[in-house]
Amino acid sequence: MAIMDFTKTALKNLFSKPATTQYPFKPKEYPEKSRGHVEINIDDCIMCGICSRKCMSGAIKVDRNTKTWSIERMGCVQCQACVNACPKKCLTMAAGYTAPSRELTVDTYSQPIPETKPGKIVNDMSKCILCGLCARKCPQECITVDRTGEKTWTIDRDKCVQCGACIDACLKFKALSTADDDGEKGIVTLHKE
Amino acid sequence: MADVTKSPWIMHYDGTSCNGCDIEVLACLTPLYDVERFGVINTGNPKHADILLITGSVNEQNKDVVKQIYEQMTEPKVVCAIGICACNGGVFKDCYNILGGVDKVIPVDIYVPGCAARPEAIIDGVVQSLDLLKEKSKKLKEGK
Amino acid sequence: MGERSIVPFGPQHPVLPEPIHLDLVLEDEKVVEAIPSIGFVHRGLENLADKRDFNDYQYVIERICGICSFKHGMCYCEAIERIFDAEIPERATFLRTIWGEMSRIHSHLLWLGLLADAFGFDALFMQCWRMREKVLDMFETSTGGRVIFSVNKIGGVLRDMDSSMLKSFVDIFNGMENDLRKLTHTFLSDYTVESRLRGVGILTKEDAIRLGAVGPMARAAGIAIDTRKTGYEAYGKVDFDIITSEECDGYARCAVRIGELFQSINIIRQLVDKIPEGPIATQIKGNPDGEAFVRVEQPRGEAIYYAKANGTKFLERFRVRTPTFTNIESLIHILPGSELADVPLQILTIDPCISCTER
Amino acid sequence: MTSTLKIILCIAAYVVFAPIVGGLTSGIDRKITARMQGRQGPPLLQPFYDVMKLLKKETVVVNHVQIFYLLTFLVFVIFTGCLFFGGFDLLLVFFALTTANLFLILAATSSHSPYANMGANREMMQMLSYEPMVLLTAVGFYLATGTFKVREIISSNTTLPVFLLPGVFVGFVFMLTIKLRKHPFDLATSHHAHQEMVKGITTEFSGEMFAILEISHWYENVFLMGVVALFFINANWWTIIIALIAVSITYFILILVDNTNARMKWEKMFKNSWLTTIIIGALNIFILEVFVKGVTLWQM
Amino acid sequence: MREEYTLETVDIETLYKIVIEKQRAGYRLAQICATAFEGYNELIYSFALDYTFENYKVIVPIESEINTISDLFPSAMLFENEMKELFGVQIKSINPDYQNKLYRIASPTPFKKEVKEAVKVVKEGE
Amino acid sequence: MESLIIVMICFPFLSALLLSIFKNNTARQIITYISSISVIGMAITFAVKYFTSGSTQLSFFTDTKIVDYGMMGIEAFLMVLVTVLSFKYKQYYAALLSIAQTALIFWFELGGRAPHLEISKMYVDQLTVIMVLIIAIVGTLITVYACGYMKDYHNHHKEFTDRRRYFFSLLYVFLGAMLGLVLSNSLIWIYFFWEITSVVSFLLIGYTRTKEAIHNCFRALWMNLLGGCGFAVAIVLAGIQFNVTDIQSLILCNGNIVVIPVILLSFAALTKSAQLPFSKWLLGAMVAPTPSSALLHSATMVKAGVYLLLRLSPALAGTYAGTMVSLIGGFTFLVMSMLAITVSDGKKVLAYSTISNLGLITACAGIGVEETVWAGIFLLIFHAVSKSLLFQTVGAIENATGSRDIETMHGLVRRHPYLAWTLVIGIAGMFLAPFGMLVSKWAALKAFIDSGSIILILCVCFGSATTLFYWMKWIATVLASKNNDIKAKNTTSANQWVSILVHSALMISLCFIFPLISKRVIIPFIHTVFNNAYEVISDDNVIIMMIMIIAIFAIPGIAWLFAKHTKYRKVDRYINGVNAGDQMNYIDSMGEKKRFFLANWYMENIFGEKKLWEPSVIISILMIVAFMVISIGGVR
Ligand code: SF4
Ligand code: SF4
Ligand code: SF4
Ligand code: SF4
Ligand code: SF4
Ligand code: SF4
Ligand code: SF4
Ligand code: SF4
Repeated sequence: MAIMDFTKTALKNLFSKPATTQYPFKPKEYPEKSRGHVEINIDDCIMCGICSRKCMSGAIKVDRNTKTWSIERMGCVQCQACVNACPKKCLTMAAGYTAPSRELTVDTYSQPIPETKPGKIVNDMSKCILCGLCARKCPQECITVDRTGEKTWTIDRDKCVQCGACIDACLKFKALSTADDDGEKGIVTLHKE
Repeated sequence: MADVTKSPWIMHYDGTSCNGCDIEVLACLTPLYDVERFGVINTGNPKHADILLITGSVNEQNKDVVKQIYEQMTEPKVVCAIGICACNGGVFKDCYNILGGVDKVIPVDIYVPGCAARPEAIIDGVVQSLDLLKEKSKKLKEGK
Repeated sequence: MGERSIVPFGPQHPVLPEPIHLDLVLEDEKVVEAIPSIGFVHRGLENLADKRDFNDYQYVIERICGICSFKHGMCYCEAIERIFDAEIPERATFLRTIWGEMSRIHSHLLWLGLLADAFGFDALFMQCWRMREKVLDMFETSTGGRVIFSVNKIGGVLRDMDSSMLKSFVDIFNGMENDLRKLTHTFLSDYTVESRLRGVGILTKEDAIRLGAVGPMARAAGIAIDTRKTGYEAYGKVDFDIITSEECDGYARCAVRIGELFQSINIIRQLVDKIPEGPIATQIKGNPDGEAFVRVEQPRGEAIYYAKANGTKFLERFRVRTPTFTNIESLIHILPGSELADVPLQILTIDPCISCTER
Repeated sequence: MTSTLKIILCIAAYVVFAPIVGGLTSGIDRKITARMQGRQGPPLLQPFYDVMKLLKKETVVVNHVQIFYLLTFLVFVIFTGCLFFGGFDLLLVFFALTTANLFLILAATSSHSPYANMGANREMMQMLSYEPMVLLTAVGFYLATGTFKVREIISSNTTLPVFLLPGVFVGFVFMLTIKLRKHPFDLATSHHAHQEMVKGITTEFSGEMFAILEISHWYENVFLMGVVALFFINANWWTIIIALIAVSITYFILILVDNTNARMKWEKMFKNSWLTTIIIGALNIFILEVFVKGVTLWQM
Repeated sequence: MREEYTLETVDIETLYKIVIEKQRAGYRLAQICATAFEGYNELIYSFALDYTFENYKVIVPIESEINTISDLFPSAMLFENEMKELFGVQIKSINPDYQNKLYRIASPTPFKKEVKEAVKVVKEGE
Repeated sequence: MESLIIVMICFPFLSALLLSIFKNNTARQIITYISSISVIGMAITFAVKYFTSGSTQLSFFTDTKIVDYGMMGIEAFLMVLVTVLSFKYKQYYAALLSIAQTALIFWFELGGRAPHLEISKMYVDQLTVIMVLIIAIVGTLITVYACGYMKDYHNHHKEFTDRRRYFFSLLYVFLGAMLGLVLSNSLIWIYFFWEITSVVSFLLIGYTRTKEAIHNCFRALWMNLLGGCGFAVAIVLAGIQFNVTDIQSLILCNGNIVVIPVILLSFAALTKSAQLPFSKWLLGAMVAPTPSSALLHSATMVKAGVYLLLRLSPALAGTYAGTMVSLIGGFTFLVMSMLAITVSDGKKVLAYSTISNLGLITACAGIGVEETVWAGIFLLIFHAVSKSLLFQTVGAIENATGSRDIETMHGLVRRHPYLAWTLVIGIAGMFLAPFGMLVSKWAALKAFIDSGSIILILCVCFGSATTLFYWMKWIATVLASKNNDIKAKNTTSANQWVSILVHSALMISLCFIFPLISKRVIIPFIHTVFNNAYEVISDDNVIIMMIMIIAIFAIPGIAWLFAKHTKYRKVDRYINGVNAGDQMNYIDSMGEKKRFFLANWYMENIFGEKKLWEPSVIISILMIVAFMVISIGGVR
């Protein structure tokens, strides 16, 4: 048992510099991986909307028609899920938080609306070996590859967002590529000879 | 001469927060951030407080609590929603027992984002509230 | 002797870090009866399992609570991995364990601070939280977040810590140990502090079992139970003893947690020594099907997770039984007979986490 | 007539300067406290900012009687201080303080609010704890200097009272932790938040009313420091300097105590303070009576 | 390394016996949880002693009422109140019974099966 | 003068006779009013005559053979009455005590052992006048109050038989006896009246004839009779050994010589004033209807004990007897004020406080120097008025609200504002600076310091603190203001109000005129007794007190005006945000509306009767025994 056991510490504190930071008079320095806010390199974004779907708190809105990508700053929980999911890696998590404000801040980024219509993914079945890599990489899960049975490669045109992940996945075989959108809809199945 | 901005007393209510923001609010009082530098005192009593810091969203059971303590605060008063939950419900906004952000129940003046809101952000929020307090107290005087 | 006071206590109360309400019946200031009410934090997030892909649900789960955020995320992943019957890389288990123990340190420091605050020792509170900031800084360097880390994923972890970072952490902890010792000495031997803790809120061993107490609450009642001993993640590979106390009171609960503080630092040192190289995550494909229980030791005690999947992306049921949930019964038991001044203290000695209790 | 003038001057000085001194002391207190906790702390003039703000804020009440009791409290506190600095009877001063305190308690209980009421109950408990020692302090001064009159105590030619009354002094300082609302005995209201009582006795006061309360505490604190000074003053002019130093040291010790102790429970407070009163205070007086005054044991 | 545990399906009468047995043997109640299915709830009672962890599953039709075990295991109180309020499991004489006001949610919870179905219909309709 | 005294003593007995004859309520009331006015009138005339007569001491009745025999007859009757009742209720020891003392006195007087001295049987000085005024004014006002009260009482308590005739005549018998007691000088006369008061008190406590009442009244009887025995022995010893039969001569003897009779008389006084270890009877006496509690058990009869002690105080000063009395008094003061904290029954608090204050007076008398006697007399005056006021108010409150428990008085100020404020005046009179009680306490403390009695100083310091506590909590409870309480109908009858209001007025005016009383009455008294004038409170203190008194009425008044005109927003009280929104209730754990309740502190664990009673009784018995042994042994 001790009486006023804390005295030493208290006196030491009294006569040494306080631990207090000088924020906001001096800016805060963040560690490099600090998760502060989401940044977008809007030029690379293909408006696939994956980030929007991954976002647990529904902070991201992607409008493919107007080519706008917007984030509700007061709704983003900095989970980084969108960043991890973005097929184009155009999202990054940067240090530093969004400034508090009197309104619910929404940041909107947009791209010029291109004249050309977006293309569609086509498969040169002669090159395809039905490895299934594209299917696995497809964030939309719109590709199915039947390797053992019918030997088909199927794509659901309605679900595909032309993110190009499958093309990247198939770089080795170069079976996939884009073509002009001719309005083809629904499930399209291609057979391997 | 000194006015409201020199001595903003805060009060903190923890709604349905996950503790994250809640603890960051407390952390503001501790040596590293020490908001008492700005004259902030954490009163815990609505009748003494100028700024209400709410963390977490509102649900069925605490909405009355939030309303009551808001009403018991004296003018001029400012409400800061601390953290995403308080701003709009965050990841929980689809839960069956979440009504949404604090602004569903009482008027929110300052939104402080972050999950969890960083102490720096909370300090910024408080600093912003000061301007608002000044505005409000001016209005109050004119209103009188 | 006339009628007794009936006083509402909470949910908005400065001494309560979290909203809980008690109807207190007082005689002078002695509590005769205490009826708790919860639900001020109830969100219903277990039900979100119905609406969120099981992979993304992790982000919801780690927001059950901002104190053991990491542990919640980890356990969730563990549960799903168990349904998949998937092994995760060893390095990932080590990383998870290190972060887990860091969580415990920050949680216990936080608790010590709040405890000091509850018995009105502000300077001590400040000192504890000042110390805790160091742990938070380490978290931010390694995970990018101070409170919510988002580093778990089903199959492993998202971020790695390189050896220089680990070493620097160990150095920081080594430096902290001495300060901690001084700090905790005040908790354990200052006259006024002791007078507030000793003999207050006695929970005997029998009661602890009957009431289903877990964690430090049970250990302070002399029950040597620590779920870490089941050896999940990398706990099987480290060496530690269960810290118990036979005194059964608030002081014992404080002492046990202080012991665990040093124990955790020790465990981290061992882990850093032994951590193997390798990948930090494995791929897990498909949708889960089946059910699984997982138990882990959180700072507040044993947490039980139950996941039931039905082969779709959405879980059929996800259930979290947090330590506080089961410790509340012990709280109700120890409150009557104590003083009003002890009430916040009693509530704190179970280290309640209401947000995880009510989910 | 000059003496009357002097009294009036002293009283006027107290009424005017006490809040300034009290506020400054409180500012210094907060600064030192912050530094002991490793924080930077508020500006020195923070207490004044606080009161200014409170005066500008809206005031809400539970019912209007509160106000009336509180104002009465303020007047009686000032009155107490005036009696003291006017050099009147020490016992009367303490009685006046008790009366003032009653009004504070009434101000709290009249709202019939749980926390204010519990705070008031604790305040009564505190009074029960410190009252014997406070009365004994007056008794001690009487024994040491042969008078209850403050005026005569400071002009007495005996040794400094503190040399005759070391125990009483220690006992009084002990009670000051209660009166100045310092740990470990700040049960009824605390300067620091986070108490089970919320803000205890002050819970239901807001705005101007809270400012008034704060100001009355400043008055009270200055008065109490005056009593501390009384222990170090006699007819020699230089004892005033000693008294000032002694008051500063005492206050610093109180701050240190405030920062190195947990808040104790009422029962402990009660028992400790009564024990202190009996062991230190009464023993001191006993020794004084027996050895200095030569009263025989039998006459006890 | 993963912990071993048991999970058995039993009927409700056996469960009561097990509860008494466990209580005598010094087990603690680890948890109770419910999962809602169409027309019935699946309850799991878990008991633990040292490092053994035993779970018993019972199927309880929505309309049937079961007994509380809060007399034997006081900590069952919260679990049972919760199940009662959120899942609509009918439990007799819980001590104390919060009468569906533990969480005080405004609308019936989506856990309750009738509600769950409705939600699903809405989801499909979207 | 002489005839005035005779009329004054006999008049109440006459009223008693009349009251016992008329059964009709109205008649009773009229008789009561007339008697009251007459007695007060006579007392005031008496006082005026006394002060205008210029002399300070007056003696009367030197030869009173026939009266003496008459008294003996009545004594015998009382003995028979007690014996019969004792046998009826099988409480034989009471009969034994009664027979023993009466026999002793008869043996002494009829056996020719009494010295035949030409002494004045009656004697008047300032103290007598004060006592007469108290008894006449306070006492008869209580009987007026009783008219209204007893009606309500029997309306509320149908279970008790209505014996109001009996009740009122006993009250007047008592008043007569009390007047006789304070006017008498002869020990035998005092003893005679003393016995009447004991028996009347016994009969009044047993008024309701419930089991509890019977039990308590016999306890009161035997304790008082025990004191009576002491009295009788003292008379016999004084007469035989020292040839002294009156009190004035006793005082004039050197205190150390007559210590045995004095100590025995003190012993009797201690029992009558319910000092430890004899306090239990007074607590039990609270079962009696409130007027009798007010009259007998607080304002007057118990004062007989301290009156006797004050009279004896010159003989007590510096003797073992004095030390014993002052220690017992101080101890009783402390213990009883502690016990008063632990009870919530309003009447019981008053009872404890009565004993406690009597203790203080006893202590003052025991020290027996100028200042303490001054303080003692003032305590006596203030206590009589404010306690009587308190008892009556509590009685009225009980009849109005159905309970006299303090805990039911929350917010009384809104329900029964006038009763609440009179209660507050009474309480303030008991402990608050600058009201009289406190001033006297202050003087007592000063006196104790001067006499170097550290134990008493400590008793006062600690006792003041505890006294503060129980009064303060009561005031705070009564003045708590609950927003939704509405003013209730006034059910207190006019005659009750008359008494209560006169008492309040008396209380307040006493605070203003007490310096006058001190200068004109008490100081001269002390001067004659001690041959030494003494200024107890200095002039500038008196000025401050007056300022304070004015302040205590004026400041709240001004503040109230201010408060009334503020336009502050009203909000609900702070209860952690769970207000139910209706200014009173909160939402409890079960989600229902519930009313919060705020009880006061009782601290049974520290000050409880269970803890303190037995040890303090044992200590006090030991003290008494020890001092008796020492003093008896010391003389031999
Ligand atoms: S970081 Fe998380 S919350 Fe924020 S936008 Fe991305 S996915 Fe949504
Ligand atoms: S995921 Fe990437 S590419 Fe797709 S919309 Fe989002 S930011 Fe653009
Ligand atoms: S994935 Fe995209 S590009 Fe490939 S086929 Fe599907 S829609 Fe076309
Ligand atoms: S090159 Fe591409 S398309 Fe061709 S076979 Fe290989 S994988 Fe298939
Ligand atoms: S498209 Fe490419 S990636 Fe897809 S299955 Fe064929 S080969 Fe594999
Ligand atoms: S099919 Fe390819 S482009 Fe389409 S979503 Fe999947 S990965 Fe992206
Ligand atoms: S915003 Fe994030 S950290 Fe804050 S309360 Fe909500 S979930 Fe927790
Ligand atoms: S106790 Fe629960 S809510 Fe609290 S920190 Fe731990 S898991 Fe989170």
